Amino acid sequence: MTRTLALALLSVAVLAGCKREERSLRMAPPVAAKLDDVRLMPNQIGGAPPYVLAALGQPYEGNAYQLGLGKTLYTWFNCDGCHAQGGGGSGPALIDGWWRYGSDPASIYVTIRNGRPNGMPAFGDKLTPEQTWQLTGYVRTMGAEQASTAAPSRNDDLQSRPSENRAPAATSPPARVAW
Amino acid sequence: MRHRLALDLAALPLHGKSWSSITWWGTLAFMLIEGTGFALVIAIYLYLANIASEWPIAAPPPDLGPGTLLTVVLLVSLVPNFLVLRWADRSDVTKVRIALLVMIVFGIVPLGLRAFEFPALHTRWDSNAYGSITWILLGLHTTHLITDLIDTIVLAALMFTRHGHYKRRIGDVQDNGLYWYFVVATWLPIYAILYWGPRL
Amino acid sequence: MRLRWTSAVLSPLGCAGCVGWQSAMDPQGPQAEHLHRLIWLFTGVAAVIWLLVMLSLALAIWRRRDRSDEPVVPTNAARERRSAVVVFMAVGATVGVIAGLTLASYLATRQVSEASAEPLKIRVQGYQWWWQVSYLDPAAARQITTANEIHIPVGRPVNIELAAADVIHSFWVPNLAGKMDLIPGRDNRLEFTVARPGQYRGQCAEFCGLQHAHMALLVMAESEADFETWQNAQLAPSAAPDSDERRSGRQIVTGKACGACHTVRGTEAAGTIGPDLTHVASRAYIAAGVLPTTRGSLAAWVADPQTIKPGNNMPMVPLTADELRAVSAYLSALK
Amino acid sequence: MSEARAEAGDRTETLDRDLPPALLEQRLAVTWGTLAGFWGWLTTVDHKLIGRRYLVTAFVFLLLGGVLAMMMRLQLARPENRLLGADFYDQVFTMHGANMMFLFAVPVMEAVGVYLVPLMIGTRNIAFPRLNAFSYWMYLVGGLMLWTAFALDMGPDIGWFAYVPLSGPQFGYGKRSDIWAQMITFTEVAALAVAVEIVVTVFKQRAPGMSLDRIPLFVWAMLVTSFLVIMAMPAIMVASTSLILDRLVGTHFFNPAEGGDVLLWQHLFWFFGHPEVYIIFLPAVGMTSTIVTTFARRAIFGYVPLVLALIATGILAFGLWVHHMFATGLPRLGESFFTASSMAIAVPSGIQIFCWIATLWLGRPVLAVPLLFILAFFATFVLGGLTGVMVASVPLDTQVHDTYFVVAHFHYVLIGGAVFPLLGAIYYWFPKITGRMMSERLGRSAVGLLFVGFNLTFFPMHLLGLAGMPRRVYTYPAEMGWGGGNLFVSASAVILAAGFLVFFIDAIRSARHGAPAGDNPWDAATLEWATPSPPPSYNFAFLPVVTCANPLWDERDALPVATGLRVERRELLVTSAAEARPEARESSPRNSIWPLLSAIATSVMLIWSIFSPWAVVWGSIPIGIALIGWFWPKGTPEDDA
Repeated sequence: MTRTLALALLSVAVLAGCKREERSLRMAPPVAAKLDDVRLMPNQIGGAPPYVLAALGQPYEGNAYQLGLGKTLYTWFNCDGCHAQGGGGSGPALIDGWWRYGSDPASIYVTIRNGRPNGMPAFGDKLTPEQTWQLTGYVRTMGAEQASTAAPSRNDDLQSRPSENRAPAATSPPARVAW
Repeated sequence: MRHRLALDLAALPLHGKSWSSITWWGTLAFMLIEGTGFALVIAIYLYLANIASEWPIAAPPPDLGPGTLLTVVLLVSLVPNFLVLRWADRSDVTKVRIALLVMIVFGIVPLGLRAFEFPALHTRWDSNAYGSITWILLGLHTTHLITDLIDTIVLAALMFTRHGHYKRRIGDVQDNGLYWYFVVATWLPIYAILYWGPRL
Repeated sequence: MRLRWTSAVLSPLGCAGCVGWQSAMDPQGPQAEHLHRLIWLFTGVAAVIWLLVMLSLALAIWRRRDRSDEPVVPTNAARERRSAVVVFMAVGATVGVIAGLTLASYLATRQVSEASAEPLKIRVQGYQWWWQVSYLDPAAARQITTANEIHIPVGRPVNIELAAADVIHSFWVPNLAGKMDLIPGRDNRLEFTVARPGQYRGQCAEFCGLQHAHMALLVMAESEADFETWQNAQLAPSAAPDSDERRSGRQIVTGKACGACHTVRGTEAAGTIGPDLTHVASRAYIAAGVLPTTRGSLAAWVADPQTIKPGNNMPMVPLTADELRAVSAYLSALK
Repeated sequence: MSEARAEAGDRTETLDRDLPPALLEQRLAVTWGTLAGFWGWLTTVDHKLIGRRYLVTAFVFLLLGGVLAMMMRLQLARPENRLLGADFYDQVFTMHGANMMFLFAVPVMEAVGVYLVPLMIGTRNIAFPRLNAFSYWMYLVGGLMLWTAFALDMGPDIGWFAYVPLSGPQFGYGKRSDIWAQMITFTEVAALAVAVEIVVTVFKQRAPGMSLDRIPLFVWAMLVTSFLVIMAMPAIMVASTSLILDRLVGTHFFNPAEGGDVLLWQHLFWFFGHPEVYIIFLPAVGMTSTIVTTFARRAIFGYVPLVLALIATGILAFGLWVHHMFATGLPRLGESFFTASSMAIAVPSGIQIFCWIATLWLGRPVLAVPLLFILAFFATFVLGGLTGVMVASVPLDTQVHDTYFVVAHFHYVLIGGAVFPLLGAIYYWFPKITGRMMSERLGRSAVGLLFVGFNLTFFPMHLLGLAGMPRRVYTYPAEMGWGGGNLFVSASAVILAAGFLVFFIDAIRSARHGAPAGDNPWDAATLEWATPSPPPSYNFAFLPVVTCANPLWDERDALPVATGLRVERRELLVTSAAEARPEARESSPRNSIWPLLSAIATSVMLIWSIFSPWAVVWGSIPIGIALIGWFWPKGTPEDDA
């Protein structure tokens, strides 16, 4: 009885086949190369992401592992140096919902890859397209109105603001303010 | 296998009270579980305080007001609770009904005060480990206040129905009263450590 | 002698590694010696006790005391009493053995954790999934940073400061000492001495994620003189490329993604996320003990790190065949 | 008015002694029976049906866990094997550990207790039978949740011990860790519920005359185990809850940067984790004592020392959690203390071993399959205990900790120490549960295969560990020279698996076609054999009266029984805790659907709370409603008294 029940449930679940937790560790080079064909509008704001993303099932929007790696890259490449915890410093804030150069994935991808006027450096020569997309995906979770269940949680360091899985970040009170 | 009659039980009561009641022992067992839980959380508090360089971390000691008031209310509530148990023991249904209504009030008031206790901590669960442990400690006890309040309300309702007349209900009332003693008893060490610990 | 005995026992299992470069049964320093002796003491005692218990059990089963045909064996007070005495003595013996072993264990702890006068101070930091090794020389100029390979002089006590950069790891070189965890927020220390020159392999012993299996390190024990020369070689900046191929290799390493994570002292590559590559070719292995360092393995690693060590943090940087050749040529020259 | 009602109740009362035997059994069956069909299956509160359900489920999980083990052995059979990827292997070994500990070992022991304790102490149902039903549903959902997650590539990949920070908010990507933590909540709620039932059943429902010194040793073992559960499980629930909080709402219990501590997790986990071992082992001690008594054909030697040993083990179990943390660099003094206490626990174990051997020595051993399993247990468990003494030594442990030596050690303790007695117990009590005997012939081959296969599989792991092979590695380089040993182990694992297969085949076959057993096929001494096999829904037509430690041996001709219980309501006897003097004729709850509904509501809340903290608020409302429905009187004779 129990066994059949279990099997039934498992098979149903498998058929549902949601892969949000899948960890693809290696992307075939040809696919990885396609990740870079982003087409932007002439003004370099807004555009179409590569078709391959859809084929891959939008891993940089719903896959917790990819977003987690994105958060790691955000730390490793010292994005906080300018965007301090997404709150903004010498660079603009990333959690206030305002995007000078477009909030859609393609624009953000290009922003990271090519850089932007007034200080945003180009990371195209430091990050592979795959990494750039991971970072893009993570940056989009930072200011999200509604937290995705795949969004990363806090880091094991000093508490600065509620983590991405507790969005909306902009409206949450800064943690250190005593009530 | 064959057997011989050796004992006649026909004279025994149809329901056991306190020591002879199964639910009474069950309540005791659950108190042991939850007591262990409280003890562990307090142990975590002491552990974290012990490794911390400053305690409380990045916050003044909590305000004494609401917590102390709540403690007083809980201590006062022991009187009606005692009366409930006594009248239940005498199966005085009418008095038990009234006393239960009083106990409902004594269940609601602490919850109101508890709402002021959290801000009085001057920290948040996500500020640092001190905030986390204090909120959990308060939260854990709050859940006990809530569950016992609901239990009391349901029981009071039950006592006003025809079911109120059965001896079994008396047992339920006694178990509920016993559990309230536990809720108060667990609060005292928590109060001491939460409000006076940081002041030592 | 004991060693030969172990290997004799183990060889049928094809377990040649037991007496080898990552084994608790092949001690190469005083600390490991003490532990080795302790292991044998406990094993011996345990074996004797096990045999005694099994013997008495066998006797109990096969030597039938009771000949009666009663459905249940009647108990005989006198026999019960005699057995009680025996059981009581057995329990007493257990207590005695336990006390003895506890004492032995305590003494061993004391011997192993004796601190020495002025040890060589090294800081090992665990990363997912490699080891950063820094030599803490009071003179800042003489501080060396390398990865996955610890050179130490024979006979001089080494004091290793253990820290974790991300998750918990555990430092374990069984031929030299017991293991000690690297724990975020809590630095640990481990001290040991190597008696004989040689290569001793160690490996992370606390599950630390995807590539826990491929997080090895090598301890190179050598004479004071060799250690000196190694130190001076490491202090020098990276070797300048001596051919066009290597020159373009350096350009790629510094210009492309490599430099963002790796440092090659003497070039613009100053990343701090991955291992220091200044003298990468001087190490016996790359990728924390996965591949022996050759030009070929370097090329293979750069070309496709995720196939060789799936899940590790090195991305697959798109390179043309020529670029790859140049990079491997350059890296394999970083002696 | 209440008096009137009570009298009315009294007037209609029919006593068991007023009815002829046939009619009595008929009436009792009506009062205590379970409805036929699916509805009955959902609503039953019969401890035997629920215990059986628990048993079957636990053994299904054993089978699944075994499959995982074989997958791991396949992967490790040769160096640098790429059969299972690193990510999948991590999920597999985590699932194997979590599944075997939380979904097999603990529940299966409780299952045996739930089934046997009421029978052994001569009562009609377990205390809080509805809680019992609830606990099974919780356990089932917890298990299904874990395995569903695994099927979705969402299985936990953090080890069954889930050390932070690897399982924490920063490095435990996605929901995998939360699945693990919530599975803990499910299984611990179930375990705690059963523990409470068993404690109260043993304290208050023993047959009249069963004073403390007449309690069967298996019941003593389950009693101590239940107290261990009650004291130890809260620790892991606190731990897993704070882990979820760290991950979901950003608390800092385990974040060193904000005053938290990484080792706090290990303290909490092992404060539960070590007693856990004894929660699994002590019931096996009880089973061993029972089987040894029956097949040595004499009263157990050293009843009192054995009981004291059980209690001593239970207490000491809380004094040695730190010996899992000897490599974390804790202060030396503390470590020496924990070395001493860890070794001290060898003394009660010694007492048990010696008393069993003495019993066999003074008795007339009958080498039936259950006893054969116990002999296998002696050989393996003693060895496991001795390696346990080795890992209890701080310096020695720094060499073997987290190596295959430890893997070998705890499999010797858990399989040798717990699973062998368990299988012996299944062969022993199978006739009582199903009314049919298992096959002696298949049984013997099962013992042989299991014993040989087990030792060939796990003994070499000691050597691999000393040869430097760490645990939880998904592969190893060829030049390490571990290939031969691992291949040998993997091959032997097939023999072990074959042994389990034979056991399962025998169990399934015998359930249908086994030889009819009769009431007491082994001529055993304890009360569960004083009633038909399988026992009727009411367990005993007349509650037995106990006059000695081995009633069925010393009262051969006729078992003394008590009368005077009513038949039209579920009535059982409450007796005093120490002397078991009759105190009241208490009623026992009828079948109910509310435990299932409450379990569903609770499951929804727990799973939802992985994704949103608000689940705790909104999800609690249906739980409250379900519980009120559960406890609100239904006007049955059981409620009205």
